[in-house]
Amino acid sequence: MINVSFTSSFRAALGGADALEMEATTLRELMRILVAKYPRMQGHIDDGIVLAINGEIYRDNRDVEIQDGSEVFLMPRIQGG
Amino acid sequence: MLESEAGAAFVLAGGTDLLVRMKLGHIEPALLVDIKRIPAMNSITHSARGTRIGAAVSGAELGEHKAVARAWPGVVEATNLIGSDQVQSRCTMVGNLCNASPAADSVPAMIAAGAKAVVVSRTGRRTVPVEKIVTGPGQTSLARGEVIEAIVLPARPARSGDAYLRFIPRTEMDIAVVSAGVSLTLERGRIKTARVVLGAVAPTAVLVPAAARAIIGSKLDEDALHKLAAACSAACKPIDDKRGTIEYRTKVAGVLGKRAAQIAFQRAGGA
Amino acid sequence: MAAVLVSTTINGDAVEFACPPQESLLAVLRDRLGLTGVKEGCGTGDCGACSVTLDGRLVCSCLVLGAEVDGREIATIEGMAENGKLHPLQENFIEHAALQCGICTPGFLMAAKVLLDRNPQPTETEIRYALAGNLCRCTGYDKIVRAVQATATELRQLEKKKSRRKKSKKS
Amino acid sequence: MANDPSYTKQKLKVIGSRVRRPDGVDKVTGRAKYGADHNAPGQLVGLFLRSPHAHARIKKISTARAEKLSGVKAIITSEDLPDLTKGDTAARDILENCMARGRALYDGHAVAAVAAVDEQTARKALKLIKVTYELLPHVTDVDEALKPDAPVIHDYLYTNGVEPRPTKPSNLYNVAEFGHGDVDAGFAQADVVVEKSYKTEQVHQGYIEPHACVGSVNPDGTGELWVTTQGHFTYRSVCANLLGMDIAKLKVTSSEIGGGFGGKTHVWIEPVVLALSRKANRPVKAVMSREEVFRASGPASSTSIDVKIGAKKDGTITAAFAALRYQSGPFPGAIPGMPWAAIGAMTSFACYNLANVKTLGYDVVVNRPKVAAYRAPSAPMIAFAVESTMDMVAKELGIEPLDLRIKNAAREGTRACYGPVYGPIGIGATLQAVKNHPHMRARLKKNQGRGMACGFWFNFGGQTCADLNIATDGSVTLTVGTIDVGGSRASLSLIAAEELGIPYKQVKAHIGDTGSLGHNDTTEGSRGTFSSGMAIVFAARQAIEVLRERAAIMWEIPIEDIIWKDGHAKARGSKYSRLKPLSLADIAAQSPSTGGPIAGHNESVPDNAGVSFASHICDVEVDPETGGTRIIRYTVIQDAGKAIHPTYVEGQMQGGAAQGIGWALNEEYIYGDDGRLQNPGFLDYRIPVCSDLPFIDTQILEIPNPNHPYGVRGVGETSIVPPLAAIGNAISNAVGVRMDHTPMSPPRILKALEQLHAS
Repeated sequence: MINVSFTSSFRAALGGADALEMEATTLRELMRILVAKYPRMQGHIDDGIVLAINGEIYRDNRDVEIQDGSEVFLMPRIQGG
Repeated sequence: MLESEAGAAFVLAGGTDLLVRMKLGHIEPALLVDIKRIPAMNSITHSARGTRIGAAVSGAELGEHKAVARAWPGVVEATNLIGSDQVQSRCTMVGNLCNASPAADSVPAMIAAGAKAVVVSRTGRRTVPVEKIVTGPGQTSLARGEVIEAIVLPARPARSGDAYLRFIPRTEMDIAVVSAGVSLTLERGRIKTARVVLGAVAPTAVLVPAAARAIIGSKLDEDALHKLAAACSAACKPIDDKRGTIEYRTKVAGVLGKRAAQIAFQRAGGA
Repeated sequence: MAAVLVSTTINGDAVEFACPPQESLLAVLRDRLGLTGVKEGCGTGDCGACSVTLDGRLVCSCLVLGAEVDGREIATIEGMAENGKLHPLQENFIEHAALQCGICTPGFLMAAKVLLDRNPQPTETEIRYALAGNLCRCTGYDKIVRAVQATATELRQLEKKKSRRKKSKKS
Repeated sequence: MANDPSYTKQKLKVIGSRVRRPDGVDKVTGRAKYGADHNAPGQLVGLFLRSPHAHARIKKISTARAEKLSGVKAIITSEDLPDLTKGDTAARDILENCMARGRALYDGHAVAAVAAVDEQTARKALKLIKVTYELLPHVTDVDEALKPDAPVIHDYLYTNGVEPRPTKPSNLYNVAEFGHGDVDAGFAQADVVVEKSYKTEQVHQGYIEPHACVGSVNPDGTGELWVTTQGHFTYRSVCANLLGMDIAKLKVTSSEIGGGFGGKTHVWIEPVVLALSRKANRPVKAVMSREEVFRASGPASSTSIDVKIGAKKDGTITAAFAALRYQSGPFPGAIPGMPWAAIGAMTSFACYNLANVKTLGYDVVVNRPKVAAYRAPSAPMIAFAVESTMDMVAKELGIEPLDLRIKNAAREGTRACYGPVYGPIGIGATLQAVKNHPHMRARLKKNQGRGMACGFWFNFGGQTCADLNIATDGSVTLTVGTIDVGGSRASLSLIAAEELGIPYKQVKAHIGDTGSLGHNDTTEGSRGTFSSGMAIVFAARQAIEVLRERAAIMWEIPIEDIIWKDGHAKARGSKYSRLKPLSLADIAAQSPSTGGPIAGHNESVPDNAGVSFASHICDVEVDPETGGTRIIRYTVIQDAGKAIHPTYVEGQMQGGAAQGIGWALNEEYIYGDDGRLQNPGFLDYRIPVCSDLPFIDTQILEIPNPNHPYGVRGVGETSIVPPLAAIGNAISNAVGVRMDHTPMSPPRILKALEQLHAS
């Protein structure tokens, strides 16, 4: 089981939730399950999102393995200068 | 040539303002007359009777003339404040004057010094106090076909000093937000004559006789300085623009007037 | 206005060119003579990237007309290294990482050279004011000033050695 | 092992040494070729006609007279640039920003472009183009744009991120919220609550090299673009998409880049130059004037920010709140889901360990140029507000500002204000370093004051692709797709040398054009040395595999018996004692007969560039009669991870600090009531000059990034974040006025002093 939390801005797409418990082994799988359950999340994903596993930020890589008990955090994509 | 050109005709001395205006597309000269190779405009003569600085003499050349720098440290410093070292190699006092910016650095110092411009044309030569040259931003009293050949500084009595200060936000490369030039002569420790001039606080540099009166006869004590600052601030008719506010210019004009007077006083040997 | 024919000396070589009378020396150097080491950052004399010397004096080549340089001597960054050997300033700019992006570097080197030619022992403040006409946005100037200081020290030591050698020859 | 990014704790031999950069000689002799230094045979000169109005309908553009002028070869308006963006709103905005479509949206917005045989002709042609404008009401201030009676710039923009969806369009195009806990409960627990509003004016990256390019499109649909850019691969795809070209048929070469700082991450003139070239069937060169750079490239946002912080008497912060209003020019931010205020909101309280925190980012359109990234984009403004307020809280509590920060500093396990939980981070270490720094104990004179402040930035990895090729003499060529703005060729060469076990001088790094490598993301987010460095590590490891294979062939022994150590293939075991180790050069020399060229490649998406923290200390002297402020002393302390090339890391820290100092004291876009930019030049847009600054002391803390073999973190951006507040705090300590508006220019400081004395 992994604990998935979200940036406040995604709340509306999640029907008000800001944390969920989910089963997934990779970020790709997690996102697939998430969109199946909450189709409005697709809009945020299209705009660009970043995932953090236990605080480590993955901007692009989606094949990262998620260990059981991890916290995954979803937030919007960021850019730098 | 300058007289007969039908289009826009300009005199090119250092070019540090003119070329910028050309680059920005503000002017499109039909005729440019380069005066840098005219010997009379290219030299400095300095004697007990006074100083003559040719119109094409660069700021750097003026700064290197030790005798002039000793006699008129304020005028020379003011001229040396125009731009960077790169600009100093080219810029001239007369160019600074004829560009007719209210913020020109050398102008308040020249006016304080009682400098005169030698104006020549095909028909003759006249000598005009510097404060009569600029009539407004970008405007001069020179007639078509007239050019300034040189600036003349009067003979310097003993116990005299001058100074020029400007405020800029950075330490270099800025146009003065406010400036002040002071020239004075002492007699038995007291100020006998003085001229106080402010820059960037009105359409032209302004001579402030009230500020001079505030310190004449004094040993530049606190009271005199206070009155001088008040007179300076009172003489300001500035504008709000990208470089400063009315409020700021008015206040700082007094501060700079005071500080410039102190330096000039010290240079004159005042205690 | 018709083109002006100009004969001048650039980095020690006689050069002739023709240019419209209103064309800047910067445009002549870069576009007519291929000396693109002279950079344009502003075109209005505010950044110093186009610094060259004209008869030994430091100028912004954007504030000089090509037509003005007839019979004069110009030096640009392209002439600073002599006989394949970098000038000590160039060496020290590399050594002290006085450049990041490098666009302002030619202008700084010209300004620093003029400074050291006139004042072999400048203070930090003198260096900073002498270079104030050159903008750098990458370095915060720290390593540029240090590179100039290091060069000044190096050149003074070199000068000492030379004069010692001269003395020993005399005696 | 091969592509494992984990920190190895290996002892490093060449990394960390201060070698000379490989492009140094080119750059001190004037040989290096920048954007404007390239010419193509038969090239034309391209110039732009720009709107003098902040907001106007373009009723008509007549180009007929200009077209008839001898020497004019092409004129482009939006009619020549059909919209091929197929609903991609970000791409559509880029297209519209490159060339106005029906409306001019800011002073400087391009409305037409000309290609002619020379500059004089092009200039004449611009004057002959007649544009009929109908003026529309405009708004340039972020707060004004939010007022109910403000002119609405786009009738199609509805606020995103609020429920329910608004019924009317407005200039507020996005609201984002971040945080955790319950701030209301937190403020209720506080003994002291400080609230303050701030404004920061718009600033520009101020790179010395203007945008410049040479574009050439052939009738067969192929093309080339030589350009100064931070991301030639991105420029390629954006230009190709906008012009309907195949991406692979456009070759983009990045010139040497004369500074970017985020401003060269987006296209401005390039698609139009290619369109001119296509129309004229000749190469076209265009170089922006400095005035155009200021008016029509991408400065940073101006902002308006409210901050509220509550704390207990012991200094524990119980709640923190910030509302950020950032303008992004006439279009939404570059990344649709992540506009500028939202990024600022995420960074806001990232330095602190907070139980209750909430931030709101309001993104706003105005009639100013389209905002682009500027070094740690959006972070310096909110750091100014938060770190100023922190000092006010400390003052209320009677605690040293440094101690308040130490007490509340984020640490491993802290939930960041933007959401995730931190791994090992360096904010605590930088604050301790401040505490121990001699600068903190140096004596101050009259009218002098000392301030300190903290800053945070994310750092990114991104798509990366690199080649490593070994020549037959054993010298090594690196080809990377990130650009070199500040010595990255040197640091990447050091990494290759370290991994291969060879001297630095044996390696030469090049920046590849888009034809020589796969896609590389733009060089932004402090990613150059981090991500290309990672790709080089993996490429080198791949090359080492090949070198071992070749040694096995040469020795005719199994590859398993060969190890790579200190730049040599060594046979393991006593039975091979007769085999003298083979150097890289030995193996390379035999490569033609052992299987051909030896190379390593890597395509990857390195993530986890490691967040980075900095603390700055600043001493100022304020002239109380003029409000003039001088920086007397400045110290930057930053967690840089492992410094590959310490000199260039210091350079990044010093450069960022200097930009922050300019932002704090003098830099600002000044708009008139007419909506026109009044200071589009280096004379009145006042970046620091050499005589304005002291030496900038640096202290690099090397807290290894666990997700990089050598522990490297991004270093380029964080240093611009703390200076605004450090200087504001120093001014407050010098003369007693709390500045809430940048730049803290002399008129603003003098006014504040007068108000202080009046009260």
